[in-house]
Order: sequence, then structure tokens, then C-alpha cells
Amino acid sequence: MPIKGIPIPSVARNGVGAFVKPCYKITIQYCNWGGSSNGVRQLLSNGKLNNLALENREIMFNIVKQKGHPRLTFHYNNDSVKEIECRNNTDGEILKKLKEYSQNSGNKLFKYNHKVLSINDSVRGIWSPMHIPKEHRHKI
Amino acid sequence: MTISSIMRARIALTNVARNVECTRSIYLHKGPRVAGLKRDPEQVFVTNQGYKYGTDSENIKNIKQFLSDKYAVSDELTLQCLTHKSFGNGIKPHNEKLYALGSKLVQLYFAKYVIDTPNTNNESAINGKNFDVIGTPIAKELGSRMALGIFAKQNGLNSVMFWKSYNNKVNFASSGEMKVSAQMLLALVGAVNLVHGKQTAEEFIREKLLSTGELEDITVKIVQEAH
Amino acid sequence: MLRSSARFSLTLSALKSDSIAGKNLYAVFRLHNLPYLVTKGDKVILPFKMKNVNVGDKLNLTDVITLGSPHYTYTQKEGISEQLFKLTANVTEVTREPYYEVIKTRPRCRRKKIVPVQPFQTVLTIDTLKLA
Amino acid sequence: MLRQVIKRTAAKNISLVRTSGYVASRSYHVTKFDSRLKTEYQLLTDYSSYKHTIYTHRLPESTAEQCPLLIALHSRLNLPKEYQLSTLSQALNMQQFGSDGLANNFGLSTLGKNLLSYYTCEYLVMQYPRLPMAVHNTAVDAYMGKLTLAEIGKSWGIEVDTVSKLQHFLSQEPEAMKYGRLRFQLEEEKNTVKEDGVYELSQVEMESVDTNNEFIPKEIEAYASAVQAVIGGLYTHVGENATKAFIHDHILSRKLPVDKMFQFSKPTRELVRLCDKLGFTDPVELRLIAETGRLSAHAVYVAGAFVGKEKLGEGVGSSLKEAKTRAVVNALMGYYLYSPIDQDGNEPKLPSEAGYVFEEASVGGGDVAI
Repeated sequence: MPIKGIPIPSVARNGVGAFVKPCYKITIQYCNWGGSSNGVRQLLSNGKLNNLALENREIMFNIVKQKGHPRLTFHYNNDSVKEIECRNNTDGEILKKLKEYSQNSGNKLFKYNHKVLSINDSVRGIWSPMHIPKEHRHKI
Repeated sequence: MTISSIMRARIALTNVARNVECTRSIYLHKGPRVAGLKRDPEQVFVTNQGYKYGTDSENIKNIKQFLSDKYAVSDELTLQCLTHKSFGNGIKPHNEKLYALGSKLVQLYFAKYVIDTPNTNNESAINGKNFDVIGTPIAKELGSRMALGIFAKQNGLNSVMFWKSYNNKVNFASSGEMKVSAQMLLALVGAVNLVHGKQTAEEFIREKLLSTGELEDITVKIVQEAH
Repeated sequence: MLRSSARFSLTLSALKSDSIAGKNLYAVFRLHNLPYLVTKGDKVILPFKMKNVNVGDKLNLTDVITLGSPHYTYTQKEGISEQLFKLTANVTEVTREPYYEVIKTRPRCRRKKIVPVQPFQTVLTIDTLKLA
Repeated sequence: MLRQVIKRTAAKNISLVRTSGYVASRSYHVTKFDSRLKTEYQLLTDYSSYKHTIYTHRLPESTAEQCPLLIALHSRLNLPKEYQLSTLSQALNMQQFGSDGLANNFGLSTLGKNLLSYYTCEYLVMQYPRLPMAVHNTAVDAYMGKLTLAEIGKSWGIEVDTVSKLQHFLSQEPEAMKYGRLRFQLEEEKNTVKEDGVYELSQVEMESVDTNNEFIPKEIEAYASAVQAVIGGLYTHVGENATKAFIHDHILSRKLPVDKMFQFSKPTRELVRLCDKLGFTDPVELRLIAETGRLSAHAVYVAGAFVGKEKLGEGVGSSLKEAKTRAVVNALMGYYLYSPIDQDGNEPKLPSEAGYVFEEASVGGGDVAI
């Protein structure tokens, strides 16, 4: 055979074509007795969590009653899990955290010092000194 | 410069290319193969039965008739469908890609065809589609190379094909004729798909392969004989 | 000189065929007056939380100043007409930069103030980039 | 209604030309019925009568609606309303037929695979009509191979059901939760102790290990079949156009590094053969275009592959040989990666699209042997 194919997997580009939300499950753990879970208990009883769940039907909300401080666990589709403390937080603060972390991709936080991150080859190619006309080339 | 644009752009560099017109005269060898010598195409591009490669009406008559005007493709494309990659070591346009496309379409069409059972009383059917058929011998053999190969032979479609067998003295299946015939038929579907679009290609499968019931009869016989 | 409409169509057809129907195409769009050079599939990382958008929203980017292929460029400082191209982006992530602390000092004062910083980031993914 | 359209003429009196001779051939094996399924049918071609008599049933829709995992997955994939949750649950069931009394995803995933194969092939043929078959197959694999599909399945947030019946009972989890997870493990496999970083092969896997091929864990296979089955289910409920759009959005939107998939063994020979096939009368020539000078510290050469006055490709290398080879490879890649555009300069439509117009350029001549 003259040519062989080198098996290279295609690269996922979430957001090109279809977009699948990376956060697929949120576990909310609270205690029915402890004072630090006040905010979560309020959130559960005043219907705000229901509204959030209805707005985000793509996320599964799992409510766990367990003794200890409350905690939010976010599961992302790249196998990463983020655990967030929410002890003594008010229901508004917890709601804010739920909204913020559900919009993450689960990747490690990083600062990118350029504006655009690309996996494509440059459209214009790379400049080469050998391709300019001979009379304009640099002479030593 | 991007790689893909180079061949397309065909930039002529006049300062590099020589301005002298060169002509070549090549000796074309006749008779048995001699290493290093280029053979005369008149002698090489001929099938075992003596058909000469080309778009002569004799070569493509059967296929043209089978396709009818509704699904007609150009003579060159018909010839390409008839040419297997073994012919002349692939130096002529051959049907490998068309076959790949056609076989996928046929597989898909037959899968859709066998599960489309609105009157089924199987409880595990979904939306009138009986998935219990998939994986059974009839479903698997319907578009198989044996069924299609025999179909091509019975309809005289494979009387002229441009291919090379490793041994054309053995029978239909072992010589590879069955496989090449089936590939040719599938390439035809691929060509109709490319020329007329998917919808027409599906009509073609329905009208030419299924509606006479011939392909199904062949498949039934294959399945019955195997058991 | 060609009339402007004729020049338009010439530029466009040159861009189209040179970019192989948009495969090798880039665009420079402006957001809050800052230029971003993108190709299809790129991620644009914005150092702020975009107002009134949620993850999954599709944005139509209309303020484009340059369209370019390997050999041709079409630039309009005041913005290219929206009918000539389509550039959309998906909001794929709203996140933050890694946590760091800034130590603030005032002159002639020994007090140091440590301010925790974790600014927001919005990530856009270029969904479509093609010529009309 | 495919079947109703077909007017069945009375089968012609066809005698199979020595059929028995074909079937007895050693080179071809006819598929047999899977005896475990105990399939019953009235007539071989009466497709509506086929039924596996082994006891299975579909999950009732009311039970599927109890499962938040399924509802979340349904809306995450933006599936249409007509797509039943019970079908989605069936798509996630890769258990042996009948082992848990529920219909599995075999049929759905086979149908999904057919749909995927066709639309991937069609897309690639129209995008790169001249791609050599070996690379074409590798590209198809890159789009819809098991590893890729499994990655897609994971990115859809599908969870594996690893909870055994006992743990299920102890954790007081609702029964319906199970139906929203990917089921492929047997009950006894779930109870085995797992060591992190160690993958223990089950008895079934041990038997199916093929030393010639790369080993694919059962979990990967299960994910891949689930993705295929979700696509098959989409066709079942809403038809082909929506399925095609789904495949284009989720699978064909991935980036395919097709220019990195070529492995040439004898590129110069191949280019010569290719030019012969294309009927170029002038011979292929490799010429030097520019150089930095042989005595420079790091000499750089630019070579070109020419046919007559036409330049086919160009390569840069630190030796003449390297530059020449790169030029030849560049020329070949330029040919193989050609993408046609239609007369208006737009991307050509696919055969499955409305208003498709045939372009000569979308038929590739096939590759040459050397």
C-alpha cells in the first residue's frame, strides 16, 4: 500500500455546531439541624431552587440530607468535580454560587495572556525569507 | 502558502521553469511483461473476455439500460463504476470511493426498510418500527455481497467489468467475481447518489433492487440454504 | 477605477474562492472597540463577565472590520456590511481567572492592605464564520 | 412508509444460478440466527412478524419520567419532545438481551451506526473527494470510531451504572435512577473490588481479547453504542432530517486533523504514478528554487516539484534530499486534500440536501497502486 492512515482522533469543539453544558450534576448537601445550613434550608423551602432547576433542566439536582456543614458539589463532563463550601451563607449567596459554578466548564482555572485561543493553522501561513524576489532579499 | 491551495492554484514560476519545449518519445512494449518497460495500453487495458477499456456502447450498454433515463449518469462515470481498482493497478479511474458511498447508503436504506413495519404487533417495537429484525440473517444478508453479486449476475450487469482476478478459473465466489460484482452494483448506487442526490438514489434502490422482489428472493434462498 | 459595488463583488468572489468556500478564512471583529482576529472554532477569552448573557447563548457578531483569506484581505475601518458575512459565537463558559492577591500600600503609611482578586472571564467559541 | 410504496409484482420465476454452489463457498459465511434470542417469524420477508420470544419488555414511559437523569440528558442534548424518555433509557441499556428483562439497545445502535456511517461518508466524500481510501477510512474512524463516540458519550454526561442491587437498596435510591445510567456490567462484576488504575478483565472480555487488535474496554464500547443508539432513537421518533442535523452538530462539527493522517512510504514514486494517471505528458521534475548557500551555517534549500512549467508543490529542508521529499509530499497533499467549491464559490451542497447540484469535481478517480 502506498499510503497508510495515521489514526488520530478528531478534536471536540463544544460550542461549534451543538453546545452541551459541561456541568451535568449538582449535589446540594445540607443538615436539617445545624445553623450553618440555614441558607440551604431556606432555598429549599422558598421555591427559589425549584425555579433554578426549571431554568436549568439540563442539570440534575441531587439534594442530600446529611449532618455537617452544607456543601455544593458540581460534576462536570470532563470528570472533574468541584466542591464548594457554603456554610452560613444566605440563600441569595448560595444561589449566586450555584449559578456561577454551573456556568464553568470544569477545567482548571487559568489566565491566558492572549485574546484568542486557536487550534487551527494560521490562515496566512508563516513568512519565509526564501520566497521574496531575489533582488529584494537580504544580502550579507 | 497553505498546502491545499498549491495544487489548485498551480502557480507557474516562469523564471524557474525552462522555456524549452521538451517532447518525449516512449517505447511501448508489446508481448509479455519485461521489468522496467512500459507496456502498450492497447494490450494491457483489455479484460479476460477481450473487452477493450473505454466508453464503447458495447461496454456500458447493459448498465445504461439498467439505469434507464431517470437515473442516467455520464458514460465516463458508468465506466468508472465498472472499473475495479485491480484493473491496471488503479491507473484508470476506479470505483472504490463510489462503492464506499453506495454501500453506506444501501446499508442505511435496508436498515430503514426492514424496521419500517407500521402494522407490527411486537410490543417492543418503537413508533411502529420493529427492531427485532435487525441482526437477523435476512436483515444482514439483504445488502450483502453475496446477494448483490448474484443479483448483478442474474441481471447481466457484470458481463463487462474491468478487473483482474488472481485466478479466474475458480468459481463465482472464490475468484472474487461475486465481490467485484457486488462492489460494482454498490458503486452504481454511489454514482446515482452523487449525480442525482440521495432522494433519487433511494428511489433507485427501491425501484431497481427491491420492487421486483428479486433481491429479496435471492436473499431468502441464501438464508434458507445456509440453514 | 471600478465602481464600488463591482469592487465589492470582485473582492468577495476572490475571497470566496481563495478561502475555499470559507475553509481558510479569518475575520477581525470588534468588541468594546477592541479587535479580535478569529477563525472558525477559536475561543475568544474576554477578561470580563459579559452582561446579560448566559452560557449557551448564541451571539451574532456584526462589527467586523476585516475578512481575509490566504492571499486577499478586505478591510473597512467603519465596519463591513452585515450582508457580506456571517459570524456567530456561542457563549461557552463564564469563569474566573486564578485567585491572586494584590498588596496595596499608601505612601508614608506602614499599613498594607491585601486585596483578593479573582476577575471574571467569558469564553466565546466561534461557531460560524462564512461569507454570504 | 417504505413498504407500502413498493408494488410487489409476482416474483419472477427465477432460478438461482447454481445457488448451492455459491453458498457452499469457503470464502463467504452466511449469517445465522442467534439461538439465544429464540427469534420467531412467520415468513422470512415478513419483517413485522419477527419477535424475540425470550422475555423482554420496554420500560413504561411513566417509569422513565420518574428518572431525573433521563430528563436532564434529554434536555442537555436538546432532543425534541417526540423523543420518548423510555427510548432514551433503552439506548443506555447494553445488557445482554433479556438479562434484566428489558429490551436493549442493539437494534437502535445498529440503526444509529448505519446513519452515522452514511452521513460521515457523504460528508467526507464531498469535502475531500480525492482522499486516498486508507486515509478516508482513518478519517471516518476519527469521526465515528469507538473511542471518539465514547468521548462524546462522556461529554454528554452519561453516567455508568456501577451500583449493585445491594448498594442500591442501602442507599435508598429510587428504583428509576438506574434506568438513566449506562448499563453494561453484570451484577457480579459490580460487586468486585476495584483498584484505582488497574483494569481487571472480566471473563467475557478475556475470551474476546484479540491480540492483533487494540484492546477496547467494555465501558468504551458501551458508551459508543449508547451514542449510536441515541442517534438511532432520534431517527425512530422524528425522522431522518433531524437526525442528520444532530449528526452534523455533534459529530461532524469536530475538528479533523486530516493533513496529519498521511503516512507516505514512497512519495516520489507515488507522485510519478499519479501524474501518469492524470495523463500529464511532461515528466515530473524536482528542481531547486532557492537556497541560503551550501556553506552557510545552517543551509536551507527550497525545492519544487514541477510538471513542465507548472509547479505542483514546494518544500523547505536542510538538505537537498529533505527539501525534495517535502516538495513531493506537498504536491501529493495538495492533490489529495483538494476540496471542490461550486460555481458561486460556496461549499457544495451534500447529496442529502435539497437543491443539490452535481459537480464533476466531487468524483475522485481513486488512488494508484505502486
